[in-house]
Amino acid sequence: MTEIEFLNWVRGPGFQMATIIFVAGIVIRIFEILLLGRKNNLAEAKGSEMSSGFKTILTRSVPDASTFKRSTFTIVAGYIFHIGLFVIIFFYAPHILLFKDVIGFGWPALPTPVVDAFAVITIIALLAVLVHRFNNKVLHYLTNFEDLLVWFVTIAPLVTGYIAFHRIGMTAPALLGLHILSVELLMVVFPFTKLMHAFTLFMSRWYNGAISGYRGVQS
Amino acid sequence: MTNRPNGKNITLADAMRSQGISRRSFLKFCAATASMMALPPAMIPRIANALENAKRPSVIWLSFQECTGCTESLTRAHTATIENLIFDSISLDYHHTLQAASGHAAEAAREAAMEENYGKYLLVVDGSIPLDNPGYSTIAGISNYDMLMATAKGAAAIIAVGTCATYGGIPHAKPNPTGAVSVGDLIKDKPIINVPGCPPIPVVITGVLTHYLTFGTIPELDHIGRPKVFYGKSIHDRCYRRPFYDKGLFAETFDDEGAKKGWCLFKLGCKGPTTYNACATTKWNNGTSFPIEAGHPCLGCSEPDFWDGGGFYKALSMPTENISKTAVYTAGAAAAAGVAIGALNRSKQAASKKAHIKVTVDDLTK
Amino acid sequence: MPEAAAPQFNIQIGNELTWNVQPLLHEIRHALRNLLDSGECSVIDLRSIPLAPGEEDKILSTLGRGEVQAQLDALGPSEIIETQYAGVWIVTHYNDENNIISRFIEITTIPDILRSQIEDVTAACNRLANILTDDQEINASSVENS
Amino acid sequence: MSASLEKGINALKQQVDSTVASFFSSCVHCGMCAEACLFYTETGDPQRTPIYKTEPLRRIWKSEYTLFGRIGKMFGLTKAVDEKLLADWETLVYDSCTLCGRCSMVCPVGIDITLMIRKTREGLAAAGHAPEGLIGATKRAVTIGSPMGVKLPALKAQIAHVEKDTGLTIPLDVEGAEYMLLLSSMEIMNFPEFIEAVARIFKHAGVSWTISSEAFEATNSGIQIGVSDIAAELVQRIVDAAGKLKVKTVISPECGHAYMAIRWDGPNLVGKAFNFKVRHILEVLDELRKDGRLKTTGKEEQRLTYHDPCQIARRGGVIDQPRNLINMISDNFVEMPDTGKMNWCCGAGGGVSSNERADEVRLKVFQRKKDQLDEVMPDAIVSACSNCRIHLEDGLEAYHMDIPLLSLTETIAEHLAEK
Repeated sequence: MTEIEFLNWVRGPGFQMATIIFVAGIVIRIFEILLLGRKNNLAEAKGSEMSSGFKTILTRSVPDASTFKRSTFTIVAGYIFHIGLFVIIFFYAPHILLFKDVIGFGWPALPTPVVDAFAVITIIALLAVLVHRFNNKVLHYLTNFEDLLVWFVTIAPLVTGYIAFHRIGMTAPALLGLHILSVELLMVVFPFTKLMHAFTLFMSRWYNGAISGYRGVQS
Repeated sequence: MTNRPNGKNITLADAMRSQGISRRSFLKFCAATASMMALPPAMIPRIANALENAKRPSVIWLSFQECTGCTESLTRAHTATIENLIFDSISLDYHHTLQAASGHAAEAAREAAMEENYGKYLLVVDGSIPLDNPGYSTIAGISNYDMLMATAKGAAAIIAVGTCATYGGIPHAKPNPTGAVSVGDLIKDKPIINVPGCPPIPVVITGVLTHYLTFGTIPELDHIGRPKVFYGKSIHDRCYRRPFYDKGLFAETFDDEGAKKGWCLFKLGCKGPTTYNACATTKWNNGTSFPIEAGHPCLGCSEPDFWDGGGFYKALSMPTENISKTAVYTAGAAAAAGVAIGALNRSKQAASKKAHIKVTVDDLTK
Repeated sequence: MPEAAAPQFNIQIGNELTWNVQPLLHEIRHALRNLLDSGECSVIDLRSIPLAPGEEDKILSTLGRGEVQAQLDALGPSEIIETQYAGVWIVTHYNDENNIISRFIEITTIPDILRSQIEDVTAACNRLANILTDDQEINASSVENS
Repeated sequence: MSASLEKGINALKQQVDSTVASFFSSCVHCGMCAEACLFYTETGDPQRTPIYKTEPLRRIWKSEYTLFGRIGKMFGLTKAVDEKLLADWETLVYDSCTLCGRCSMVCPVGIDITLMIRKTREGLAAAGHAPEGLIGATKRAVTIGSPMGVKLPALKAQIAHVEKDTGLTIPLDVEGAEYMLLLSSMEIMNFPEFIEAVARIFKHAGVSWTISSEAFEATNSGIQIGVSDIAAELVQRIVDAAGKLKVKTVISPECGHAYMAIRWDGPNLVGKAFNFKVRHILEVLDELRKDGRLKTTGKEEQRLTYHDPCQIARRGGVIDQPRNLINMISDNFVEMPDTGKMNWCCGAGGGVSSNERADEVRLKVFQRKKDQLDEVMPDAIVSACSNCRIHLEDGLEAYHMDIPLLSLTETIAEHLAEK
């Protein structure tokens, strides 16, 4: 297989297969979760589930002061790499082209050097997160294979994307192909791992807020 | 092509001298040749020295499934004088487009040249070879495959010219109806120089020929058999519009402000980032311009399978298949599957409730 | 003397597209220094540099024209000029159809191609000698005939 | 598989619903819940990370309710729940968690970890992996009617005492009263002053109230041990008594989990909405204050702080009321750092105080409360949960701190204005 054949494969059948697994996996998992349903709460309500649930979806993004103090690294590094990923995925011009091709519309991109800087910062943050995962007692204890796999499939597209843009090491089609392949790996792994939190986060925050809000506490 | 000496053992310099070409002219020729071969000017004396002693080889040129664009390109090479010199210095014994002889006489010439120069002649091939049915392309009743294999046997080296000969090219494009393959797919025991492009830049063809004539060796090749000196850098890396790419300034359409300002053509499908060729420096039409300079994205014609990259105007970051359709159908099917799995889960939930035996205080201690 | 074929169609010739000019001029300055210090000559092949539309013109106009302009007639014309910066030469080779086939910037006291080549001098010497011999023979024969 | 293990696994299967599924799907192993849990912060033991305590339930969810887990199960790749796992997790689920709910407040993806630990207890209890102490308390609650073994005669004796001391009447089994007061055994045995205080305040405010002789116990060991069947049985007693006496509102006393049991879990346990309201005593008092029926006089001079009982504040929603009431009687009220819904647990809730095995760790983690108190250096601590109160007293003693503990209801009663 030549590099161009490889590139054509990852842009074509490879991407298609990854999309099928990604979309099917996510849809099935969301159905799987929501269709389990939950019992009606029979206790007299003290607050609204709806509004409190939606409020928590937003407010849970901002930790309270003492939590921030206790988990500063996790929060700061977490914020950095999440924002970084968001910017890189959604505001890099070639990526927007991909979205435009798939969903039919695009939006303005950020200047490439800005995205490039985000990539560097995000990679550093993710590396720091890994180091922290091994150095922190709790994280070290909790860490399992899935955590490492997810870390790998998250940083891989960043690293391959960065070297593909800067054309380091290999020939360009190989680098670009590798980058797209690493994204496909991420898409394939996504529905079966904690990466699902990108979607289920909204449900669980809502449930958390609803459970609490029903009792009159904004969680 | 008049007045050329007929002996095969005279050198190129002899040939030139016999035409009354001065040493100064020869030096000029060497300088132009160095430039053409993309060699540093410091190499000029070495080229002069090599050309002094270069022998005049026999060249057999075979054309298979091709459009003659490569030959057209070559014969329109801008450095006309120099080309003449080079062609004067080789013995082009068979080229069915350019030769005067035809029919059996032509084939006889080929066979004679092969016999006479067995093991020493240079074989140039353009066009791909159909394998599905030998009848798809024949010359004088000989299938392309047979002719290639027979002619390659006695060749010192093979130059595959054009993307068809190097990687299958357009005939090889999906669904490849003729089962077209490249020269390299068939011949494994001879040095092959791939000179891809649709067509290749004329001076690149002559540059490679000249290199072989000059040094009698194969130039340094990349991993898919292309001379590094011409194909070592991508269009993107040498593109004068590269700084716009780096800044993220793109033309969105062919007639917007960005296009007028000469911004990067990535979004319009430019394959420059994944295409290795000399267009950005050597340029086309007497060094006038190249596609990107003319405002059109690079098609990637010097790369394998360039016809199957999802469309010339589809950016490299776009998938080549219809992903939105895939996603919608998948989501639909998955929703159905999700409902089924959800029902399964619910029945399991219900079963566990049914299986529930009331826990009493006596159950607490085992 | 054929004029350098000016680009007929350019998308844009503007300041933004001339990022190769400055580095090239710096390279020439270094080469000049080198020529002074060690007598070493340098040659830059303008065809090996990815130039944007208009950049070559800009380089040429910056270097300008100096005192020497020479023309060859060897396999088509060639133009050799010394720029306004002594020691910086521009050598442009054309083919029979007056198309540029290569263009070099040479940093040297005199481009080699301007010198008479030993081989040519030898040939010239022989040729002259031959002519003289022929003349003698002609004269001799005419003497004989007369 | 033993019958008890099967029962436990079935109980866990019953616990999985869409909340559990979305919670487990969302966990990213960030470890922030550990920093919210005093059992981790004060011991530094990573096993005590809240989400880790839910492992048995997670395994059931994964292997039974996810497509991938089910496929994995077919190939023997999904980890199973076995006897050993449940035995190993017993101390994590019962001894190292007070169901205080603080982790649920900080989880960045919004997992209600506490809810899931509570659900995990269902499985462990059904499989026979509940701690001795809690089993004993639960048995007493079911058979005798009170986890501490308090019987009706004991209550009657205390009532007689109070009536004699104050000259007030404590109404017992008065049909048609507006309020029916529940009591915790702790209050009957250790803090009878509470009964007196309520009697005085209600007389002051002119409230019609009663205590049921059939269901006076407010605590619910079924909730703590995690057996819904038993919890429902205990709730049903109250529902029956309230129905019999035709009261409009049942009052939960100064006890954290009692409020959770009757106010929030109660109707869901018995499977029917109540035809009466349930209020915490502080809610009732604050209502009276708002209506102008509760008037106080004089202020406490000492520097007061308020310890929010987890089940009343964070998990129960009674946060502003105690502050309104304290402000009636104090100009010198200070909040501890991390207060209200972010307060730190005393370390003895969720059945930990009934579990002797956890005595050592519950005193160790009291360090967290001590640090909080050291920040504000109060002269006295006000609270509204007898269980917190007992444990705070234990803790203060163990840490050689001399800070008195006050019941908010009792303190209000002391400041009642003369009419």
